[in-house]
Amino acid sequence: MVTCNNISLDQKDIAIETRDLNIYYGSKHAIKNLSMQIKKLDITAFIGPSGCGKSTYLRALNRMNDLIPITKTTGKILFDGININDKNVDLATIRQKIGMVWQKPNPFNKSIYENIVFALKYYGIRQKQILDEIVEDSLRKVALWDEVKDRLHKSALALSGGQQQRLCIARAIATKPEILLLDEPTSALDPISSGKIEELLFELKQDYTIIIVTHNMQQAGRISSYTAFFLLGDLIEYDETNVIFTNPVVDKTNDYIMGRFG
Amino acid sequence: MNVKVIDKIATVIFYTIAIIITLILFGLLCFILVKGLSGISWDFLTKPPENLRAGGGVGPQIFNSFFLLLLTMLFTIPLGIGGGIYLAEYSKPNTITYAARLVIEVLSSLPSIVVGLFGLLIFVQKLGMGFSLFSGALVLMIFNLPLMIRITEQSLRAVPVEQKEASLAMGISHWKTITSIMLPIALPGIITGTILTAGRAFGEAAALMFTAGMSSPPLDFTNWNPLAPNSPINPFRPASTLAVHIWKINSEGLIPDAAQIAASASAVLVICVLFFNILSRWIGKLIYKKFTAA
Amino acid sequence: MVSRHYFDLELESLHQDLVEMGSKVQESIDNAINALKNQDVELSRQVFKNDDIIDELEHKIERKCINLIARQQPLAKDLRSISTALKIITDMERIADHSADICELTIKMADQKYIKPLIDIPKMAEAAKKMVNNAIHAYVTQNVELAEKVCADDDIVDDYFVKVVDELRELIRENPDVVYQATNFILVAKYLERMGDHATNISEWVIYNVTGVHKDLNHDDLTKIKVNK
Amino acid sequence: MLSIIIITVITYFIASKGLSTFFKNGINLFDFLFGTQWKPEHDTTPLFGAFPFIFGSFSVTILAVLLSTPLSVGAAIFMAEISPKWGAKFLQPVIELLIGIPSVVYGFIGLSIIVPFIRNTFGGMGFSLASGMIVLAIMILPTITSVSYDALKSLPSGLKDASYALGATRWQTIYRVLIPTALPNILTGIVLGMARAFGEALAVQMVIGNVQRLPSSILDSVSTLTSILTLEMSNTIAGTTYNNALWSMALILLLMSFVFIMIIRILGKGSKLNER
Repeated sequence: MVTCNNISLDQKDIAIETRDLNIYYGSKHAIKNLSMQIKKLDITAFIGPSGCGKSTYLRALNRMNDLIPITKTTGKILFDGININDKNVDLATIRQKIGMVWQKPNPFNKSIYENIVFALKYYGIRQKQILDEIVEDSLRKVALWDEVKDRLHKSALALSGGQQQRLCIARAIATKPEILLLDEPTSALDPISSGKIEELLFELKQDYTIIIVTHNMQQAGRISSYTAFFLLGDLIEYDETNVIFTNPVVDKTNDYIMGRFG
Repeated sequence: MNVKVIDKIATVIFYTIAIIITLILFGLLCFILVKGLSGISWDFLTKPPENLRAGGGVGPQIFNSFFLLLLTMLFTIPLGIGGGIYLAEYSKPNTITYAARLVIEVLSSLPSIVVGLFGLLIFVQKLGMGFSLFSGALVLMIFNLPLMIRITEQSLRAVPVEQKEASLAMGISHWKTITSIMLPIALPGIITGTILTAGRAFGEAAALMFTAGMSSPPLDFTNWNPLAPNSPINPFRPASTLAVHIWKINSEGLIPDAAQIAASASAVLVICVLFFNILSRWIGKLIYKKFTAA
Repeated sequence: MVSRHYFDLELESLHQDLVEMGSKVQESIDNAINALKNQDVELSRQVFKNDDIIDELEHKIERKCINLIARQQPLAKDLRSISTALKIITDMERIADHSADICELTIKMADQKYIKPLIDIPKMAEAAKKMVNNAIHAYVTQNVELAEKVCADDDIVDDYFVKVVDELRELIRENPDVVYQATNFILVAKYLERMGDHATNISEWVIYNVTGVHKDLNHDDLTKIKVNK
Repeated sequence: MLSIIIITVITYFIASKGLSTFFKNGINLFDFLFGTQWKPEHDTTPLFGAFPFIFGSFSVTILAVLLSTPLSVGAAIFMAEISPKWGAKFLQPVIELLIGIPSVVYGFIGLSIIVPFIRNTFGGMGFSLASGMIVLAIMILPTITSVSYDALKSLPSGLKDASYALGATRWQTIYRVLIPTALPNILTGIVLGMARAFGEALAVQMVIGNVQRLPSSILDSVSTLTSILTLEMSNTIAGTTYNNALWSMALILLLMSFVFIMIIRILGKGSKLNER
């Protein structure tokens, strides 16, 4: 298997690092011996055809695969000097620091306000003033504040798809995470809303490390600085997005980028 | 024959079938209501039944039906929801879970008379509860538990997985996720299902004949001591429900106006069941609206 | 859907690179002419150095354009902007090359006394430089009128070229000893004339960028060329 | 967990009671299952031939299913394919209401309408196999209809479109494409209906006449396992052979419902295999 991982970062630039990660999904070897470093405060995109393992890997980064009993994960995922993949790790802390946004906007069946403060309250923040501040701050960051400030206590489900997705991002950043994991965050949205989200991510990368899984190769090209191409559980090529999109080293990457994948 | 002609004929046949079924239901409803409503009066609804003479009422039976329903639901709802949560969220895909599912399926398709006979054997005879509301409620619980578990499980499973993941991904515990995020979403389904279950319990007779008994002691509605034998709220007294009463007067036929009383009692029963049905739709819609309203 | 914000930022930086390259090219022409007039070898060498920088700039802009095309899939106006940039950097680079070519001749003739004082060549250089300046300015301001004026000005440079060549022919006929310098000056004139052509090309692309229509305003009417007896 | 215990206890107790007929009271299993004489209270030679009841149960169930299936599958097709608008608006609530009506009410209606109708039209008592069949058919109709409807609804819509696109008429599409594909699930509905019919006690007991012998025509009165249990259980004394024989019948009912579940499981597996 020809593979090429050209990204080697200084320790201070690494947001999260994976070493010899293997993920098994039942009898399927979903991620094979993966080692990669992800740059801090930047956007890294995972691309590849369906079933290549990119989403599985993403979900491993905040242990969401624990929900699927038949998955088994071995190897190390280093974040803030600890191995996330350790059995004894406090999941709540990890997930608080590594937020996630899904393909389909999934606001809770609650008001806009409640959506954002739900986790905060769970973590014991009770003072209304602090909660109000975080709500406003988070909504401003996702450019939603002006659209919803007059109906904070109305149901979040009444928002449009694009607004819902921005709310989900706001909800994820309300707990002040360091990393945001996005699993195809725009594939359920119309082009205009997708554009807004992309632009938003571009702004957010100043404060957060963003890892995005996308089926939409063009999207990866537009917003990411680094791109990793996965195929059948292998990391085929990982490099700066410019390189991946103009001069990939591995033929398979080339074929995929050119849309010649059979 | 031309395929198009066959197609036309088939269509006509399907329409006929649909009309027949609708007519059957309306026939049934009209028959019961027309025949029954004439016999319904305040007296009928409150007076105790007569054994040999005409003019008896079904007051105690109506009370018994509702009281039994209350008792049953008291057992069924917590156990059913608990079981549903366990199966939907905590069970691992292993042999025990598989067996539990199979058993629930079997249990839900047991003939009610078999469940009733079991109740007779265990609660009435072995555990010495005698013919009592309590035995009846336990039997109805066995009868309804599988349905309740299944409804809860299905409602929880119908909660979009994204909702659950969103909550867990923020580090919120599984139990908190279930109670704060998933149950509210599953609630309309659970409530609708519960009311339908209640309707089923309300009309059940075969399982109760041998457990709650086929007769009621004279009740004194002023006696609220739950231990007195003639107190209406004593759960350990025998009690015939509306459905059992209908069966009894029809098969024994000792009273001269049996047919009229049966018709009226049936009407009351059907009205109650219809009421449950409409209530469940209404509540379902209401909750749905409340959750999705802007 | 293009993430405009990011794309606009990239386009802006591309723009700045082009302006930088333009000013370097103008500097090259200026220096080449001054070096020729003053027989300044040092300045000539500086032009060579400048040419290397310009080549590098060209590559940098080229990469930026290719990355933008690969990653942003620009369409319509965006696509025209980027393809225009790709085309005009080639012309600019050629202009800088011609400046370097002139300097090469300057160095070759550095220790010779010129056969005559330079009169028309500096004027022609001035006109060509003006064209290049205007073309770059037209790109920066997206000014179609200015671009059209550049194309019209090409005739002035062409007229100078005919005039200078005729004059140099006359000199050779009078005194064949001057043939070495005279042919060199003819080459200088040709380079300047080519600069004008490249400036015209740039202007044509500017017009294309704004209007979407590519008009060929460069070539002289070839049917009018007559046999010279 | 609780339900496992419940089912085990149910099976254990009913089995122990039911089997004691054969072990304690020394009744031959074969005689019980296939004996046609039921004279439990005969002084000298009591006979415990349960065959008339077993036969009654099976015959009334099968007849009811035969009567009900065309109607209910037809109704399901009507709702799913012919007129979804009317189906959803009208027929579906009707079906749901029919499910909700208690079985004693069905029995009472059978008693007041169907029995007199049969008596007046065909003669005889009116309490007959035919009455039981009609009452049960109406009772299981909503069960079969709703399961079949779900089965038809859950078919991928591409299937139907493909058939229409090939120029098939609606009937051809239904008959050749939709029904065969949904068949395992429709069969599941039918088996569920059968299970319900087989276990139904009161409604049947009220209209079927309860004569303890083999019928010669469908206008004859019969008894079923459930009807005899309903009537006799409270009249017998626990521990007697008579009483134990009744428990044996309850055991048969229990085992039959296991059988129905097995069939449904097998059908379910079949339909999953088809999907692959």
